Amino acid sequence: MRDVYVLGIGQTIFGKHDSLTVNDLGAAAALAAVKDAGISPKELKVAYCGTMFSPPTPVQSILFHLGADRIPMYTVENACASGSSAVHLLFQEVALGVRDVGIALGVESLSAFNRKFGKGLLAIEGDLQGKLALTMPSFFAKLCNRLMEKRGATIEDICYPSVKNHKAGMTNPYSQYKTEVTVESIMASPMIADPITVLQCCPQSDGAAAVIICSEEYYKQHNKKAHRPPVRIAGSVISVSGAEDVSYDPLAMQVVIKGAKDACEMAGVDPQKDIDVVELHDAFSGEELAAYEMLGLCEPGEGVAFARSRAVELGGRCPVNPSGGLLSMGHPLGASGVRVVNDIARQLWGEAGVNQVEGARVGLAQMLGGVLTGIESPVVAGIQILMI
Amino acid sequence: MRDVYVLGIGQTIFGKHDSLTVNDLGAAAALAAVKDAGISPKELKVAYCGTMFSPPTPVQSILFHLGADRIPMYTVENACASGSSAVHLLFQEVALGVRDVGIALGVESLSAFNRKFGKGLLAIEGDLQGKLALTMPSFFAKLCNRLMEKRGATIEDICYPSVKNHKAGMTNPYSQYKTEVTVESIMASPMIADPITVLQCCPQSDGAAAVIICSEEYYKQHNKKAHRPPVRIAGSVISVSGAEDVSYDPLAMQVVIKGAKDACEMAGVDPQKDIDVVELHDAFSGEELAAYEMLGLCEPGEGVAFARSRAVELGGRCPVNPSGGLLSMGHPLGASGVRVVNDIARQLWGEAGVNQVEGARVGLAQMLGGVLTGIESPVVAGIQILMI
Amino acid sequence: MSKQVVFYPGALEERDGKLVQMGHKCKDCGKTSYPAVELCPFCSSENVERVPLSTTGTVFSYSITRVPVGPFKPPIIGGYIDLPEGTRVFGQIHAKAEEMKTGMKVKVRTGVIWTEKDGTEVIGYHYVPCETGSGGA
Amino acid sequence: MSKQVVFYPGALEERDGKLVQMGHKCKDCGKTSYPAVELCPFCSSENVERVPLSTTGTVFSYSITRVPVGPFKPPIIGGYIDLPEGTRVFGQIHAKAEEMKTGMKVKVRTGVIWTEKDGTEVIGYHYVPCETGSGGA
Ligand SMILES: [Zn+2]
Ligand SMILES: [Zn+2]
Repeated sequence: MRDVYVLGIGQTIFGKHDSLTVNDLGAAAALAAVKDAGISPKELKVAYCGTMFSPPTPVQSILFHLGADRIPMYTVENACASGSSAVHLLFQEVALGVRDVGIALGVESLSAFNRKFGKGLLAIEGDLQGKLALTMPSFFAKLCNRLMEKRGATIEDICYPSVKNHKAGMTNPYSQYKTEVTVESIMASPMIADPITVLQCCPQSDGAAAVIICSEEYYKQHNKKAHRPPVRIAGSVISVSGAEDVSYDPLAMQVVIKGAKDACEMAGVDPQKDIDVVELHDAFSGEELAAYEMLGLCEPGEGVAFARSRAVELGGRCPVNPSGGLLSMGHPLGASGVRVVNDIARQLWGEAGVNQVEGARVGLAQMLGGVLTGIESPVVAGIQILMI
Repeated sequence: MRDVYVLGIGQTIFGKHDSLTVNDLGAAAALAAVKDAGISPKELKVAYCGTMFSPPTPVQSILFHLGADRIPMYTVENACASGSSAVHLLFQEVALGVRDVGIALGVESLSAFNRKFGKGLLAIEGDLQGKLALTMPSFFAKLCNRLMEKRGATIEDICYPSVKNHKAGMTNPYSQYKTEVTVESIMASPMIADPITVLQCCPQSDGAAAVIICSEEYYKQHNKKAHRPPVRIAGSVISVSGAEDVSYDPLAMQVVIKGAKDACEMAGVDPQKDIDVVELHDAFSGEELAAYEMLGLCEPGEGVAFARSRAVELGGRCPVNPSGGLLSMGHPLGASGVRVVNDIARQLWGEAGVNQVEGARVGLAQMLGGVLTGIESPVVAGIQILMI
Repeated sequence: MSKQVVFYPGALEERDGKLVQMGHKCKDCGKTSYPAVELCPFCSSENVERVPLSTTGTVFSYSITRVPVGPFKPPIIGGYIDLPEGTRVFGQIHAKAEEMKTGMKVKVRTGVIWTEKDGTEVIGYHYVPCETGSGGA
Repeated sequence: MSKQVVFYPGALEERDGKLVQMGHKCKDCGKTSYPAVELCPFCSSENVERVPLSTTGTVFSYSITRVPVGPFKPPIIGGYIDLPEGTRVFGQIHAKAEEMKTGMKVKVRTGVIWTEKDGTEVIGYHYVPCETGSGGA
């Protein structure tokens, strides 16, 4: 395996882009990424695109807008980890020397999806649990209830990531929301599944993100931004769940714990000491609260205390979702896995503006996809570790 | 790159399986493949699945039916080359030493698709040409017209692959159709787009296919079928088209010509001499007729003469689609790219029964996807070369 | 008589005139899985036997959904039920919100869970609290 | 007056009171592309200029579809039209089937190509044969 670097990043503003197609969104992000990288689209040697609900062959249709063609291209789906999978497969090709430079895209238009299928809570089609009304909010409501029972979390603790992330999103130029929320306003918003209210859920979003990844040699020859410290993808893992029996604890999902552990070992970092910043899948406020310990940022069972210590805020030991996260940034499903990698690169380059984590040298990007237990509704986690 | 072998294959019968889900179909094919390989599903180290229209995360949902879990899994879409892309990415991982053994699946339920979206000719959503009523049959009708104008093809020549492939499909236990057709019955079937009639088009199908691919070392340790000559994947290419101007000739699609040339070079074979059997994307009878010369089986411009010499029939120089092809086998979109690889392996193992190509040592599997020209409707070709 | 279908193929079977949840018990690793699939999802064994699930269990975790989901009207109480054989099953629980408690004992009921527009009755299961002191079905 | 929309964003523009097909001419490689996209699809240059397409061209290839497609009723003649600037454009051709010939000259017409159920008129283009001897628009 050879070293792999981030050469450039790009994204659209996340939000409602009802008049833009998946191709428009993807092309805007890809164009921003090649410009950031300072290379011609003709330089790209391979392309991957993560998406869940786009029309067929989005990667080709998008890149043809830029004249990037006649190279291998693949569209990848892995639920909310679709973008992470695009990054991972590109990382793998570059690390193993198949290609020197390529692009990983992520794109989604939930507006287009809703026009086609009608709006509603997503459940896995044909799945036994989905047919009996298990939805993402109802699964995560169980997680929140368990956090309260087993970890002593209060409603304030459950709401805390949403408060923190909405605050961060206000100063992120790419984010969907620019509104602060409080525990009171969160709990006053409509109840979806006790205790999850609307303001504990990420919105439906349209958007795209793109990252250009290259070998060390290519980086040395083509990086024009000498002021940027070189950012390396030092760990990358796609982790999948398995069949679970009564011993399964959703507060200790092996798919996340093992995935994060493997990625940290690959990168040679200790998550409790070395990771300076995290961008993770906070589709629900309580999900973020449960993730701290699973990612190894603190000891098992200590996630709530970790949050209460304010370690996960700007200025804390390891700020989580300084971008605003899915809760405030928005969540165009296939795009988010690429967007979190971009936001970590931005932090390590010191280009995150008001939301900068001072002195960040190692960051972790995580996505979690699928409905979360049961034989037919598997989970997949995508984890990347970037470092300077 | 290390040598990569086919350890086992499996598939469902192709056809209408209205009561079976994508998970049922995929699990049946995967189970057949692990049984053919003689290994436990727990042995698999990575999985790819090609599909176009399945619900999210089919690969996990399918493999959990077999207890294959906690390994990296990816769903890949590349139009009709989705299955080819699954095979290619798995091939690449094994060849580069990332994993020793894995499974590539392809699955589609057009019955489920039609229940959801209504039946109709597929066009690329939002595409300028699609909005103006360019469909797959209308594109291939232009190709047929051009074959007649530029290559001197007659209606008999255009119908020939359909006659040949329906005949072959009669003796393939996995095929959708068991009916012989003639030029007369083909031309008496309803006209779709002159000169393409219904019996020149592949049917809509449900089905799945799976192939288990491994390293040489793994093959030596685990292959239990000593009577089978070891079949190696010697070449594998995913090729994508580019922007085209008036110089573009659909009878000389670079995406196919270059893809086949690259795959042959990778395998070290001369297509005119060395390739003994081909399985290709005959979604339309005329498409197969046009493909002979693009794949390099004969000189450019000589495809019609090559067909008339009966070189592409059983007993000829290089039988094409001895399985019955998409025309008679059926075409569950994402599954076909895996199915053609399986059929080539079957031929090289000498297990194709009545449809066996005697002494076959090298075979080529090809798929072509996308609507076929124009900036927004790109083409992708997947090509694999297998040899003993 | 209106047409009836099981909500999920193979999830229920008629035994002695009653609808029963049927899973797979693995003779190799001993685990019971539900719904039944081709091989044991835990150990990949083929050596599985079709068995009825226990009809009582305890609530591992639950949530109350306050918006409609598919054919179901809120409040929808959904929960993971732990069965004595070690299997965790998802199902709706027909109970009052205020009586719900993690760890409570529930028993299964089978029957029509919704009716399609064409009148087709969809057969499934749900759980109800065990009467205090009754200890289950 | 009913609402009007262009069938494909950016495909047509009003110029001097007439609807015109607008592409991109690349100042680097000289090629004209249609529909216009972010960069030159041939050479990836940003150095592109919005230009009207030629209004006449020759039929490179055509087909006649005998089944309905979306809002269009059969027979639907679709063809690739080669323009003098080297661009190949797909469009429908309003002509009699028997007069269709590869290499024939056609000219473009713009206007309503279908009407949505809500009355919205969808604006697009199609081609018609050039009158014999007229040589185009
Ligand atoms: Zn077992
Ligand atoms: Zn140019």
